[in-house]
Amino acid sequence: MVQAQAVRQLSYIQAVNEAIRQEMERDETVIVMGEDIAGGGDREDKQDAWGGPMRLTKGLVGDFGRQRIRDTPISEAGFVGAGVGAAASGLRPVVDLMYVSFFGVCADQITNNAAKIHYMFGGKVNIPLTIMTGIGAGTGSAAQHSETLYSIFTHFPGLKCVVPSDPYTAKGLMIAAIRDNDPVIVFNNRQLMGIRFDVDVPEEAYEVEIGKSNIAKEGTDVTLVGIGYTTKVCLDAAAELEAQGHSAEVLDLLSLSPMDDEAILESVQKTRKIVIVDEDYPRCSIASDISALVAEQAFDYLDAPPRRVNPPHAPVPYSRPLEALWVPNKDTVVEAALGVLE
Amino acid sequence: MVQAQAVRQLSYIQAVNEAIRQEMERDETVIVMGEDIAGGGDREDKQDAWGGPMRLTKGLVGDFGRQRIRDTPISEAGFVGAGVGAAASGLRPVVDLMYVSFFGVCADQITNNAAKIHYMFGGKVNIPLTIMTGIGAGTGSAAQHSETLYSIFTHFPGLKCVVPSDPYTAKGLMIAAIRDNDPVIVFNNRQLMGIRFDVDVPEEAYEVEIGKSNIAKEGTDVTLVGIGYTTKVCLDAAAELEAQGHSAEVLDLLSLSPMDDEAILESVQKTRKIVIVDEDYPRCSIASDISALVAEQAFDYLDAPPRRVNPPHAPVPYSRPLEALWVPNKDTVVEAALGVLE
Amino acid sequence: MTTHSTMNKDTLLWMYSTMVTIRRFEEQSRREADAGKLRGMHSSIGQEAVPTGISAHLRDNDFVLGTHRSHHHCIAKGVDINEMMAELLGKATGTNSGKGGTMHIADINKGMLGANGVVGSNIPVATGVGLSAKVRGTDQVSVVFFGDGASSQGVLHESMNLASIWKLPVLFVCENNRYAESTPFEFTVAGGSISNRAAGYDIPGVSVDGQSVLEMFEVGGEAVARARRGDGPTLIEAQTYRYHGHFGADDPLGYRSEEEQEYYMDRDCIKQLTAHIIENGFAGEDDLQSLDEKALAAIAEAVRFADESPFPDDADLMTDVYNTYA
Amino acid sequence: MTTHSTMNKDTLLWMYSTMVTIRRFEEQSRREADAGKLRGMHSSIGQEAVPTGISAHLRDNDFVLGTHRSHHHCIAKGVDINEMMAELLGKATGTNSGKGGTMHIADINKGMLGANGVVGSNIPVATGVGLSAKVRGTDQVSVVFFGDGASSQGVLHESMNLASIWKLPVLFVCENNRYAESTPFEFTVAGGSISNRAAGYDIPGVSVDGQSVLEMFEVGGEAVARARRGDGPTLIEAQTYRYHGHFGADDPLGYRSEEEQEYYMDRDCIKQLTAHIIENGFAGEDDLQSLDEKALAAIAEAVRFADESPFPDDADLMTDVYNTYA
Ligand SMILES: Cc1ncc(C[n+]2csc(CCOP(=O)(O)OP(=O)(O)O)c2C)c(N)n1
Ligand SMILES: Cc1ncc(C[n+]2csc(CCOP(=O)(O)OP(=O)(O)O)c2C)c(N)n1
Ligand SMILES: [Mg+2]
Ligand SMILES: [Mg+2]
Repeated sequence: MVQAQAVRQLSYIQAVNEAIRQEMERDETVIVMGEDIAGGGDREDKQDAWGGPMRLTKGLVGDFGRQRIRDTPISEAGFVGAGVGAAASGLRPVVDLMYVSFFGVCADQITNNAAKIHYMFGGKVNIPLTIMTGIGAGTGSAAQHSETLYSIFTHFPGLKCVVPSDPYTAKGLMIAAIRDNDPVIVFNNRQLMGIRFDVDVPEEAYEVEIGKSNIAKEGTDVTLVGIGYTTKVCLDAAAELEAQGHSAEVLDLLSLSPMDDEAILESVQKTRKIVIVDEDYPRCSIASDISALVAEQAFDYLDAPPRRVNPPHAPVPYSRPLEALWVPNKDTVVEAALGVLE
Repeated sequence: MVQAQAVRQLSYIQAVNEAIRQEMERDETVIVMGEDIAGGGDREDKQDAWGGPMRLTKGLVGDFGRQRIRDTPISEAGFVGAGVGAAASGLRPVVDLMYVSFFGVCADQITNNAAKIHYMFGGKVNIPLTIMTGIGAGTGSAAQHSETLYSIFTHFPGLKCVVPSDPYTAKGLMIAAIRDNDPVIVFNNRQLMGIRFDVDVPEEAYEVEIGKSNIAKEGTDVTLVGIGYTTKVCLDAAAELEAQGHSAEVLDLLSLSPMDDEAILESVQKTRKIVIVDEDYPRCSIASDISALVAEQAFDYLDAPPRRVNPPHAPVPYSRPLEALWVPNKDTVVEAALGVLE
Repeated sequence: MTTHSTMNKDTLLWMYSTMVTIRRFEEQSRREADAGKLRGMHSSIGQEAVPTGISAHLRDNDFVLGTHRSHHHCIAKGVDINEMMAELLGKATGTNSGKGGTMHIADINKGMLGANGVVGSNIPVATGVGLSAKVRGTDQVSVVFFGDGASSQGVLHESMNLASIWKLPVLFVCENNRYAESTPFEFTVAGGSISNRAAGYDIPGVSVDGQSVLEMFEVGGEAVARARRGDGPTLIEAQTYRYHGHFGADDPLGYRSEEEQEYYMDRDCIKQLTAHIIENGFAGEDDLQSLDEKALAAIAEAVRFADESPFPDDADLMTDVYNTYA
Repeated sequence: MTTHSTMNKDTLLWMYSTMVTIRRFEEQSRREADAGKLRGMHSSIGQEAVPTGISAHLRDNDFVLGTHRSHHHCIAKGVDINEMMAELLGKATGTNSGKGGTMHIADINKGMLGANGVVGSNIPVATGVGLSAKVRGTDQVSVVFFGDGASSQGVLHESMNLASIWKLPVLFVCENNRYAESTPFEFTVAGGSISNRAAGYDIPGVSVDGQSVLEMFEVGGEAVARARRGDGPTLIEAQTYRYHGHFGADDPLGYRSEEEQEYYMDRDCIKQLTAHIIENGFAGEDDLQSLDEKALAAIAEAVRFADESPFPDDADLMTDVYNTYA
């Protein structure tokens, strides 16, 4: 039984919803676009029938109306591109890309326009665009609805990429993203939406700084780097390691681009061992990137090779037992940690 | 003055062209699709007006006709998707994606269909599709026509990614790609198309095995990993290092997915030092991936931290002096190598 | 699968059986989902007539490509329901060896080239299948189903253009079930008609009552014949309706009215075909009753087959990523 | 820039000057390229009338979005040619501080929201600019130019649909110069008409002689007024011609005939406007001559400015990636 300690406990979904609502109240240039973010089309008696596929935008249409809460056709290139144009000309759009796997129909707008305009135009135009998107396996949705893919967006200069790990960071990073003058992608893991967190979410608007990680648990023997859902996996693994007499530090990455290199290096200089737990595909991943960073910049501190825990180099399988093998879990993390600790 | 030693010297462009021609002769299910790969539309007297923007397909329409050499509308999602469908149903299509930066309009077809169908369908359908695409900066084409991006395709399980470094490997990898029963992306660096290589290109069809790298130059003191154009940069750097008394081994990666981990590890176990030279953006790059591989699997052999040489985390600038700073060159590689050698 | 391309008793009973099998399969799948044996699925109940009327004209080596909502496409194309049910349950004996699941069912031997979870994504693939038939010189036909929502994906337009200029044997079949998730199609489709868009690409665009399998049969027959003749693609907009929620959990009354539901359910495709068969004396109620029972028995057998089948081995996680590895 | 929205002498002379300036600018750019000072560019010679006729109706705070071939869009919208030439030469004083170059020229103060090197890519961006005007409650207008080749990008269709259902103040202006690289447009555009596609999206589609700046002016005026009134988008297909090769190096006679070239060059937009001005007595040959000389002098000054400007500092490589760094 979980004993609630938090003064103001919200679900991940409520936290995101509150962030958007507060920014829309504060700044009338904030609008939201996406498929079924309200629902019901223009039928007066059927408004807000959906509220977003993950209910992240539930209730907003009632308060802000159809001018600012815009249900779109299933035209991601069209409306993400529209988000870029709106951002370049006076609005601060939030665009919902339901699942990150759908990036493929609108990648041009994200990578060639959102990411590059500020640079290509010599810094004279800003793209204050927020894209929020659902990531993560574990829900039986198979290969095309379970990817994580934050690594490929981190690859592109000009984009900022953040991955909240709980309701507190979900609210604070969403607000920071909306206020940021650069394009920011917020990756929301769907498994986190079903978990009850005992964390306090302040009612007033606040920002979690983009570019900063957070030590979710202090420790001395090994650094576990978690990202979004895997931060929870790391915390569970740390508890188990603790029981086995090992003190694990859990670094919650939060921001992939820019990345908090200093915090990672600092933690590793203390613990001298690192396990990076990443739900994205292994090749050219953020896990590889962090491993390379540590290998290059903390080489002399390392007592063991840096270790990556990723899913295998395979698409996400549908069948439940196979999918369970695919996603990194507490046991695989404990095993990897024990591997570097021995 | 270059003294030609090669018995049969072809340009990079001629080598690719010959590969396609020979495969089309051998196998009538091979077709080619892309924009202006022939040119001239259906005007009888204007056939082959273009031959591809890089002239890779010049002359083919005359020999194989418009049924098999298909100029497409500018609809990359449409015709890359058509390549997937054709591959699933009895053809062996070669699709030309002119510049890799245009991936963003057709990424869905590549990452959700080409990459995943074989797995999602339980291995019962093959996608023998070849995509060839132009990469690389250095031509004054600015941010949207100069990217490399092989890292993000390497990220996706189900895709194979190869990067030729000269006319010999260009022909052999292209043939191997066309014959492969999996989707293969061939990344052709545009700077390589303007260089004269003193390598022998056999007239008969041959394959360069996908998944294998090549030691382009043996050495003992440091391993330089090159990819496509940067293999040339590494060879130039190795010559300069040699002059300074350092023996550099140059490993020409050739295949990013699958990657020849063994060869990399073997070379590093010998030289105990590694510099990876990659023209893709630095974050979550193939350079990071190789660095992480080496850090994890050859940790005890390393005498110095693995070192990555990438462009900076910035889009490709237009202005000539800035672009020259952006692309890795001999001097930056020599400097990095001296850094790990000291 | 035998082709049923003339409208006789055989064809009518094949269509009846097919539609009933689809409906019973979907009802059972829903029960399996409710029991937690699969985690959601998009039900095709209400839309049975659309693929049935078209697939009557198709051969095993013609191709069908589907959507996230494709159980009816698969069954109409002759995919084995035992293997389909096993796939829904993630079993090794499934059509896709358990790796694909409800949104990706495929059986190339039956010409079912796959459901696809990305809206619109199969449209260009189908165009390529048509291209393949043309280049290989066969008279195979490629049929792609997609929803009203999918009509807003640019790739539909790219593909209609491509199929038109290359005269490919492709049927673009829009199942306009009036909603994309909770959004009514008039809210997102400018002009309110999908078939009207065909004119801009110089191909025939037909709107047809998708609740009438007889009309679907007729329109499908013409389009398939046109494609086989080498005269190029057709866009068909079938006016249909999904009876259940989008995915299962949602209550459609949140975004649509009871009257609207009743209107469509009154014109239910199975009901209409039943009346036609009985009234015209093609068969009696008993005959249909026995077809119903056969369908139910087949579904029960499919569940038994699926339940008794094993899950994939752990090692299967890493097979089928590629044909060949390094 | 002053708006020239009634057709009087001022407007005619502004259009004349603008078109001549574009042509001289492009001729000079070509010389700069031949001298190796830039590495290629897409010349807009022949297409001057299209943006000129439309931009006459635009204010500084209206927006234009262009393509890889956009020098004429920029000049017609009032972008400073000194800064443009400096940008072509990669200088720090360029419109984009040297970072963008020929395919990305932008000047937000003049409402030029950028050329774009990816075919079709600016179309949805322009739709978003129209959305922004609407949500902010201004009467600004958004104009996007694209080629005949770009009409095959799905995003055009997505954007026409979106602009139609949301009634956005957007002009979709297709410069049909009859070729995409070496491919004649009839070879890839099913039905042979781009403006015909508008009907499927319930928006007006107009085909206009793009060699006649007077016709462009008229059609542009109607579409701009319609957008400002809040009545939604228009698709304009301007029939035009590029005189030079696609990029510079290519010889257009490889894919088109001399007769065809002559046909269009005979109907040259500057020639036609000159005749109109003289015949109707709006100005004399001397007046036009002096405008020509002014244009040439301005171009010479632009080259001088660009040549004397410095390249960016090395440190500029890493600025402007973001507004804020961690
Ligand atoms: C590219 C893409 N965008 C969004 C989705 C999420 N999605 C799945 S089904 C659906 C609605 C589809 O509507 P429609 O095409 O009418 O098909 P229907 O569900 O009515 O059969 C949406 C938005 C998706 N799968 N792919
Ligand atoms: C998405 C994309 N595909 C291909 C290209 C390469 N490309 C550049 S210009 C061009 C032709 C464009 O033709 P059109 O739209 O008619 O414009 P025009 O050059 O005639 O002005 C092509 C294929 C590109 N830049 N972007
Ligand atoms: Mg629908
Ligand atoms: Mg053109």
